Parts: sequence; structure tokens; C-alpha cells
Amino acid sequence: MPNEVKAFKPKIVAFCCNWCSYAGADLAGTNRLNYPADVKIIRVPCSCRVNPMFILRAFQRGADGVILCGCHPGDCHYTTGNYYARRRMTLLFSMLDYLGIEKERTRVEWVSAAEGAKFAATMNDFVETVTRLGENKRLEDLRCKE
Amino acid sequence: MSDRLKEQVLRTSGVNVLKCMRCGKCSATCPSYDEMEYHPHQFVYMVEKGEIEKLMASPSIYKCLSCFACIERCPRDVEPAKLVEAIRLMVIRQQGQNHLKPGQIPEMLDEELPQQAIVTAFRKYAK
Amino acid sequence: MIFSYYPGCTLKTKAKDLDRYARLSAEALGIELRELAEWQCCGGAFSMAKDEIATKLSSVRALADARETGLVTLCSACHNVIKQTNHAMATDADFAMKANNYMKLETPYNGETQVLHYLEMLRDVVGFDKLAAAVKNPLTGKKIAAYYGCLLLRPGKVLAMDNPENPKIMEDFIRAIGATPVLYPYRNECCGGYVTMEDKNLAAKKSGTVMQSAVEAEADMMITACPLCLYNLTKNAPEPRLPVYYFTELLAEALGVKEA
Amino acid sequence: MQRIGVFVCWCGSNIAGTVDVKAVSEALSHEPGVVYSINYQYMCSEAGQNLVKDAIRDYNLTGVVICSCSPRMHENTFRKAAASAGLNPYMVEIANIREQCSWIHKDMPTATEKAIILGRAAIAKVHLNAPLMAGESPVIKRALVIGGGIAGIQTALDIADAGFEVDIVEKEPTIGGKMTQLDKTFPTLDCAACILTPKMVDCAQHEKINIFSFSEVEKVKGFVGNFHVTIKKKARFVDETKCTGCGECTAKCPVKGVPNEFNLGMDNRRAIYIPFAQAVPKVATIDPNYCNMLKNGKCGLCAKVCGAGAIDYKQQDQFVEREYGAIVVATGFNPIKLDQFDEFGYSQSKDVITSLEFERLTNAAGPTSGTLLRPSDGKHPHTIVFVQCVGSRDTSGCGKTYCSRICCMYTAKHAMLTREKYPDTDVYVFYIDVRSPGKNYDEFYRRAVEQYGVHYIKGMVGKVAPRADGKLMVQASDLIAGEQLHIEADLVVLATAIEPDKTARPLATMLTASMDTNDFFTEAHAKLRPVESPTAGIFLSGACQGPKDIPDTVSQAGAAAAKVIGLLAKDKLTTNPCVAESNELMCNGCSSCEKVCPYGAITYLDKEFRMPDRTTMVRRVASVNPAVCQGCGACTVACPSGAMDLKGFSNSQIMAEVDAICQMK
Repeated sequence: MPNEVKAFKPKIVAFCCNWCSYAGADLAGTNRLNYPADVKIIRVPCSCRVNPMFILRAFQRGADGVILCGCHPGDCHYTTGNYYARRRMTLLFSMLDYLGIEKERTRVEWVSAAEGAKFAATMNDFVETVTRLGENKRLEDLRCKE
Repeated sequence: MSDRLKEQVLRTSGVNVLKCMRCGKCSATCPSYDEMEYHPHQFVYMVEKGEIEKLMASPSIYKCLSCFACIERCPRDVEPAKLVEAIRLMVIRQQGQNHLKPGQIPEMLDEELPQQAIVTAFRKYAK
Repeated sequence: MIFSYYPGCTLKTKAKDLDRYARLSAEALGIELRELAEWQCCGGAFSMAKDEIATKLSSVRALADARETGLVTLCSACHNVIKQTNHAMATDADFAMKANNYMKLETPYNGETQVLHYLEMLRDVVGFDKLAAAVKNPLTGKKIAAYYGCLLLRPGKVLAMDNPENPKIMEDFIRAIGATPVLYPYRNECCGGYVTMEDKNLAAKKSGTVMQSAVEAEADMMITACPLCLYNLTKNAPEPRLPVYYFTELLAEALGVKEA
Repeated sequence: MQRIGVFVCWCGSNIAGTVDVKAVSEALSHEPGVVYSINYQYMCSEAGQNLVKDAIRDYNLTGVVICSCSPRMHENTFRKAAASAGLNPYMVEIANIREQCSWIHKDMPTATEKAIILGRAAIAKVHLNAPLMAGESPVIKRALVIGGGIAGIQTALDIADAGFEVDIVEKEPTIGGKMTQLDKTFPTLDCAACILTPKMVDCAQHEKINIFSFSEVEKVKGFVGNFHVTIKKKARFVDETKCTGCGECTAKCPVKGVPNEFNLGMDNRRAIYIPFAQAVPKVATIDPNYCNMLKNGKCGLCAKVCGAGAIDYKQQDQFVEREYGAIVVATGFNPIKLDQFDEFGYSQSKDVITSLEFERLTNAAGPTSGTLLRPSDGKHPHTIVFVQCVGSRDTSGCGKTYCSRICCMYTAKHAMLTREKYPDTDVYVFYIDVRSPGKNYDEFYRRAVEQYGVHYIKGMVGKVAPRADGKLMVQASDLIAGEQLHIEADLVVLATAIEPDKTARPLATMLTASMDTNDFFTEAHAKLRPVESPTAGIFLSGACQGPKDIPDTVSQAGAAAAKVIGLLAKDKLTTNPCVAESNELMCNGCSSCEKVCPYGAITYLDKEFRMPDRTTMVRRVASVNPAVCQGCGACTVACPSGAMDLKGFSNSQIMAEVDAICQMK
């Protein structure tokens, strides 16, 4: 059928800290917990490594949602990294919201290495939320389009 | 049949019987224990097994004082009294199954009996 | 201070004293209790079933009407029903939605009203130290056993009034009116409740255990906030029996307003 | 342009079952820079590794991408393989197509498409990789053990016996911990003091062990091999070096009514005290909350009677700075508070006691000199009820969700010893399950039942009502008989749940060691690395990691010591080369990075720069100490001029990954 509408598949970038969340994502896999393939994970040493620039770049290149996962407050491998991340993202997300990137498209979550189930549940929920919002067009750089 | 009844009890009560670790503290604390055929911990276990009809037929469902002692003291938050309540409701919600009928009241009255007792008994025993 | 006040059915009939002394004392303490314009009986027992909506609506109505002022209750049973209903309205979204759909209130109600038992009002609004200062006829030398029963404190997480296993609010009250509290272990066990209607035997056993425990602790009298407890203790407990009073009666006596 | 080799692993059917590995290696072979692409059944096997090594040599690869399991699993394996073939190990990147792809997706086209994208992202990153050299850092050959109970003592002794220096920091005036308060120990019934006190003395006399008693860890800086620790020696108002422990002062002190914590408040001590006769160090301590001299300057009797002149009312807290290569946490446990369990009447009757109090009541050095007497009236109890699982396995929010693990056995011990010493006593034990899975444990419990006639009743106690005549009315259920029991007891003993010591949480924060929701320290791997914290250089000993009895604690203490010895035996540690680096040409010396660095790894230098017009200019620029930097990257984001970057996770590398992921078709 030539006119078949392809179901919207969001592009989602997940930044996961190496010590907690990336391990939590691995555990989700070890326990065979499903979440959509739309989520692609980038490993960073700590949530505080994530530069707001990376998130802007993701939206510019057509990402529909970006999620940042780190250790629970107080559990950061580097003591305070997740606090920096939380503060930076609060500012960034409210600015993005102002620019028309809805707050629901960005998220910070704490996932420990033991929380495989939480990781999968979080991703399922996030993908569902972003899918409902539809394609992100606000920051997309049309020059990046093919 | 019993699966449907069990599902009804679980839905009405909101209780998760699988949380029970079978310590028996509910029955240790129940003030109506000696008047009951099935005791609070048996309510939990029998609901888990789906033996709802036996419980519905038992006078035990009218002996719970709703004193919340089992709910207060359960180490697993199982709340057995809610099961008793749900099963009693399943009985009295059926036509003609009221455990207390208005005609019975006059002979139960005495001078001091507070209204509170009558309204509570109607809440618990009749629809 | 002004509070809405919910007396309940029994306080209008068999337990008029509980109500009358409460009003006189509140007035003496500078608190205005405004009886809700329209209230219906709470039903005496909170239905623990998730699918019982209609039986809880009278409480929701009272709660919604008291939004501006907060609500003071007195009878243990009303207190239990109204506080549990309020908790359900605040925490059980499904129940709150159904109740609001029924009620068709102008502003939906979601458990905002603060519910205080009269004793909580004495403790948290008046303050037991202020109460002690207002006492004109201290009940010095009286050894009083507080009877909480089951409904005043449980379920502890919902009523959040006092430690349900080792409460002290009534003992502190007893001290405030100049008397001496007597501790006994069955003060938070059930008196037999409404089952007294069809099983006097059970009521006799349960209230008997409570009464005997208070007698052994060498109390002169007992106090309660519940008409049904008072009934079971005075009517069904075997001898020897202590006199049982509503706590408001002793309060009015201590404040010197009993004969007003 | 890099010359990149791509190696797609099947992992048997783990990956190949859901990912079309051939399609992945084919698709990735067309990526820019890829000169070689292959798939193989088990890339981590020797044959698989040889494929990688051979390809590096044959195709002159400058970068390697492995599409396989998580880098947490085999990153090191492949880095080593690359190094052995002459390629810098940091030129290897892993695309995680197992845990984060094949295992979570069921549909082959979807999983294959995702695997290709993850492979592209890794290729994009490798293009920007640069060879990195791991540095080395020295190891300070001394260990710190925090907590001087049986766990800390055993760990310290084992490390010291291997020839390394050990410091023990103990917050109480003496080492020994909870075990000093126990009477006998299951399952062999040795007297606790008889087996513990010799070890305490060994600690004191060992030339490699240094005890900081009445001290706490105040601050921890540094990293594995190189910790800098500040220890607070709390003022005990007695000069430790002079006090001989003669006890003259404690006998003469006029303040007699101080609750004795060693006997759990069941008797009194003086304001100046030595906790018990075998204390190590045997030195007196003044309790400033009770001492008249310290409170209002009136007394001074202890100073008068002290022949050694050890009393010093002006003593202050002292701070000692020490350096360590490894830190062992051995902070132990405490019974929980029973405020939430008033149905058992603990706060209402003196005759409702905890099991630890029962230990003191049966201990020859306890308040009753070992005769079992009721705390209320000093009479011999004839009916004793033991209640198990008080606060354990409790999900209602009042207690602890876990099994405290030691209660079943010590309750069997208490019941047995009571029946042995006082055969006229009726002993009831209410249990939910009897958990006795240790060597000779179940036999021990059965002996209590069969040989000593202890009544074990399956059921729980619902209420303990202290009656006016002193009896305790125990209302309980007997689930097997189907009865509600009412027992008139003289003494009720509550097997109280245990919890980690309250000092553990702030300590974990200082050590950046992770904890679970119950405040037990988490191990690096529940099965394979049970005595190491995920934080390098931090080790776990005893109940701080989870409830444990003495045999298990001693085994784990030895295991922790072995791990510490393995670390201290090394002269140098390889450091992580993925550290921050400042581009001096871009740095404007603003100090933003220094402020966010949790390790103090960034300092500032005044550096001379040659300007285009051939003049020179001195500018303040950031400089990262690579031995101290742990590579978190906080500074890279804080830097306003973009001068700070992180090796191995550079801005351009991560952006390249973002681009690769977003440009999916």
C-alpha cells in the first residue's frame, strides 16, 4: 500500500552514567526486560559529564526526546556529580521549554545499578510520553534533513 | 465460580493476600478469635486458595468487630479485616440476605443502647 | 478560633452530655464550635470496601462544608469514619473521582479539610498547658483510667492522632485537669462494639477484660470519648465496675462550667 | 583517517538469536574508515581475540570497534588483546548489542537496525579517539579499619600479620564491639569474652596495629592507594599515655547514677569510667554530661586520687592526619528502637526486654552477675516467652524488610541455656519460621526442642499486657493447634531486628561508597566481589554489609583482609587515563572548574605565552593533576570557554555519537 502511514517511531537519546544507570540498563537486559528500540544509550562517566550542548545537539539533529540517568542523590560515584547534573538540567530544561521543546521531552531520572526494572519501566514510560507528543520540530535543523 | 468470587473479594477489599508471610499475628491480636469459626489468618489463606464460599457461609463474617487491631499490627500490611468486610458485603448485597432486619431491632433495644450501635450494625449487617 | 463541629447522631440523643459539656468547655476556652448547618449520620462504621461509595458521602459532604474552618469531631466512631473518609478522598483518586461525580460540588473536594478530634483540638490548638491554666476546680487526687477503645486511634497511619499502641493524649488531658492518670494495658482494646446488639456475651467478655484491667490498676473511674464504649462498659462489663464518664464532663467540671 | 576494524560477536545465540549479525557486519563495512568487518561466534574466546589481533596486524588497524556484550563485561579483555597486537588499548570501543539490544528486543529487524546504529555510533567515536597512556600512582602501605568490633579486629589482625601497618578507629572508649556484651556464642556455646578478649589484647600488642579508641573519622580525601584521612580523637579528659587503668578514679568518683551503656542502662556507672574489666585500651574516660568538674568546676576528686597524674580536665578534641592505601569499613550493627512496637509493651514494662538485654542479664559480668532475675523486682522468672521477628521481615513501615539472620539462633541459645540453668522454668518461643542454615545450626535448634524441652510454637504474639500484679499477659496464636493462647509470663524477650550503625551513612558519603536503601554498604558484586565496595580501595567487613553472625563475620573479615593485602602488596597502581585536560590556549583562568572538582585535582599556574607580536604574556591557567583526577567530567561542563575536556569521553566524541544515533534513517 503506497499510502500506508508509517507509525511514528521517536528518536530518543539516553545518557547513562557508567556506575549506576548504565549498569542498571545492563541489568534490564540481563533480566530480559523489554523497552522500545527507539532508546539509544550513550555511556558517560558521570551524569555531570553531560554538557547541555550535547542535548541541544541531539534536538538539533532531530531527536524527539532526551533522557539523562544518573546515580541516586547521595550515591554518586564521584560524590557530587549528580547534583551538578540536576541543577544544570533544571535550568536547561526550563529554557528548552521556553523555546518550545515541551518539558515532557526532557527528563532526569536516578537509576541505580540494582534497578534494572526501574530502568525498563522508565524507558517505557518515556517512550510512550514522547510518542504521544509526536515529532519534535522546534529545534530541528532542517539542514540536517536528507 | 470460585475464581470469579476470589477476584471480587480482592477487588472489593483491595488486599494483596500474597503479601502474607503466615505469622498469625492477626489471629494473635483478634478480640473475636474465640467466637470465630475461621480466624483472620485463615481468611487470608482461604481467599488465596479461592475458598470464598466457605467463608461466605460462615457466621465468622458477623463476628469481626472492625476494631482494626489486625490491620494495625500486621507486619506485612495485609489488612485481614478488609477481607472480612468484602466477603460480608458479597453476602448481604444479595437479595434477601440481610443479616439484620428492622423487625428484629425492638427486642434488641434497651434504655441506654446508643443509636450508634444500631446504625453501625445496619452498616455492617444489612444493605 | 472558629471550627465547624460535627456532633453525630448519638450526641443528639443518648449521649447529650458528651455534646453539651464539650460545647460549654469549648466556649470557656475561647473556641467557637459551629455546628454544621446540615449534617447526616456518618453511618457509625467506615466501610473498608473499595467499591462502597454512597455510604461515605455523608462524611464527604460534612468535610466539604467544613473546608474553610476545619472540622472538629467528638464521638470516636464519627471521628474514625470522617478521618478515614478524608484520607481516602486525599489518597484514593478513583474513590475521590466517583464521590465528586456523585456530589456535583461547585469545587471538587479532595481531602483538604483538617479533621481534629476534640482531644486533638485541646492538645494542638488550645494546648494542654493552657488548658491546665484555665482549670478552676482541679480534680486533684482522682485516679482516672483513660479508655481509648479501638476507633479513636486505629488505623494509626490514617488517623495519625497518637501512638496507637502506647497513646498519651488522654493521659495528658487527665493531668491537665489536675487528676492522676492510671495506665492499664487494655486501654486500646475493643469493648465489643456494635456486636453487642446480637452477642451480649462477647460484649461482656471484651468490656469485662477492659474493666477488670482498670480495676486492678486501682483507678477510681474511667473516661471515654465513645457512647458505645460507655454503654458496653457500664451495661455489659461484669462487676466490680468503675463509674465511666465522658471526658467532656470532667473537663466541664474542671473548668467550672458544668452547672452553667 | 583512521583504519577501523569492526568485529561483530554472535555470543552464541545470545546476540545472533535476535540480531542478524551478518547484516550488521555487512552494513558497518560500508561506514567511512572501516577497512575490515567480520562476525564470529564468540569474539571473547581465544580464537575470537586472535581474529582481532591478526586483523590489527594484517590490516594495519588504527581503531577497533567490537559489537558485543556490555563494555562492563569485556572492555578490558579486548583492550588487552589490542595492546598485545601493538595497538593502543584506548583505540578500542565497544557497541553494546547484547544487554542493550538483543536481550531486550524480540523482533529481529528492529534489533538488527538498532545494532547497526549502535555500531555506527561506536565507529563515529573511534574516529576521534586518540591513544592514551595510563599513568601510575604509588600505594601507601598502610590500611585503615573503621570500627573495632570482631569484624574490625579480625581484619586488622590478618592485615597486620601479613606485615602491613593498620590503624583501627573505634568510636567507643574500647574496642570489642557488640561481641563484648554477649554471654555465650552459638552453636558451640563458647564464652564470648573467652574467645574475643585474647584477640583484643593481640590487637593492642601487635607492633603493626595502632588503635585510635574514642575516635571518629572526620574527613576522607584521595583515592585508592592514596587516601588522606582526618581522625578526630574525642577528648576523654584522661591522658591515655599516662593512665594505667588501675580503677582508683572510677571507684572514688562521687557521681554514681549514670546509666551504664555497656549493660544497656540496666545498672549504673560513674561519671569517670572504664566500660568493662577487659577493655582495650584499659583507660578511663570522663563523661562530660555527668562530671561535676567539667559541668561546674566543683569536684576534681579523680585528679586527686590518680597516682599517674593522667586526668586532664582541659583536654580538647584532637585531629590527626593519616595516609592510607586502603580503607576497611567495619561499622557493625545495632538493635532497632522499639518505639513502633508498643503492642509488645517494651516501653511499658521493665520485664519486656530485648535479646541483647537478656545477654547482659545472663552474663557473669552483667548487672545481676549472671543470675537471671526480672529487672522489675529482682525475682526469678518462671515463665519466659521469646518472641521472634520483632521488626524483621516487616513491610508495614514499622520495622525492617529483611531477615535479621541471627535471631533464630541466639533465641535457641537463650532458650536452651535458660532450661539448662533453671530447669523449673517454662520457656516458650514464638516463631514464624526457624531459619538455621549453618553448619551444626539446625542440630543446635533441634537440641533446644528435643533435649531441653523448649516449647516452640508456630505463631506470633499479638499483644503483651503488663498486669497490675506484675505478670505479663501474652496473647498469641498457635497456628498449628488453631488456638489463641493466653500465657501468664514473668519475662518477655524480644528478638529485635538489627540495623546498620547510624554512623555508617555519613561515613559512606565521605567514602563515596554506595549503600542500599537499608543503609547497608553495597558490595561490588553480590556473588563474586562480596567484600569490596564498588569504590576502589574501600572494603567491607562484617554486619555493615548485611546482617551476619560471628562465624560469617570472621570469615568475611579475613576475606576483606586478603583483598587489602593484595592491594597493599603492589608498589604502584595503574591510573585511569581518561582524565580531564585543560587546553591552556583557551583557558581564561576563571576558576569555575576548580570549584566543581570533588577531588581538588585542579590547580592554577601562571604561565608565559608567546603572543603573535612576539611579546610574551603571563596568564593564569588551569592544570589537572592526572593522578588525582578521577575523570567524572564535572569541570568540562563548568568551563565557560570550552578549554576543559575529558580524554576518552571528549566533547567531540560524545557529539559524534549523538550525531550517529540521530541520523538514523
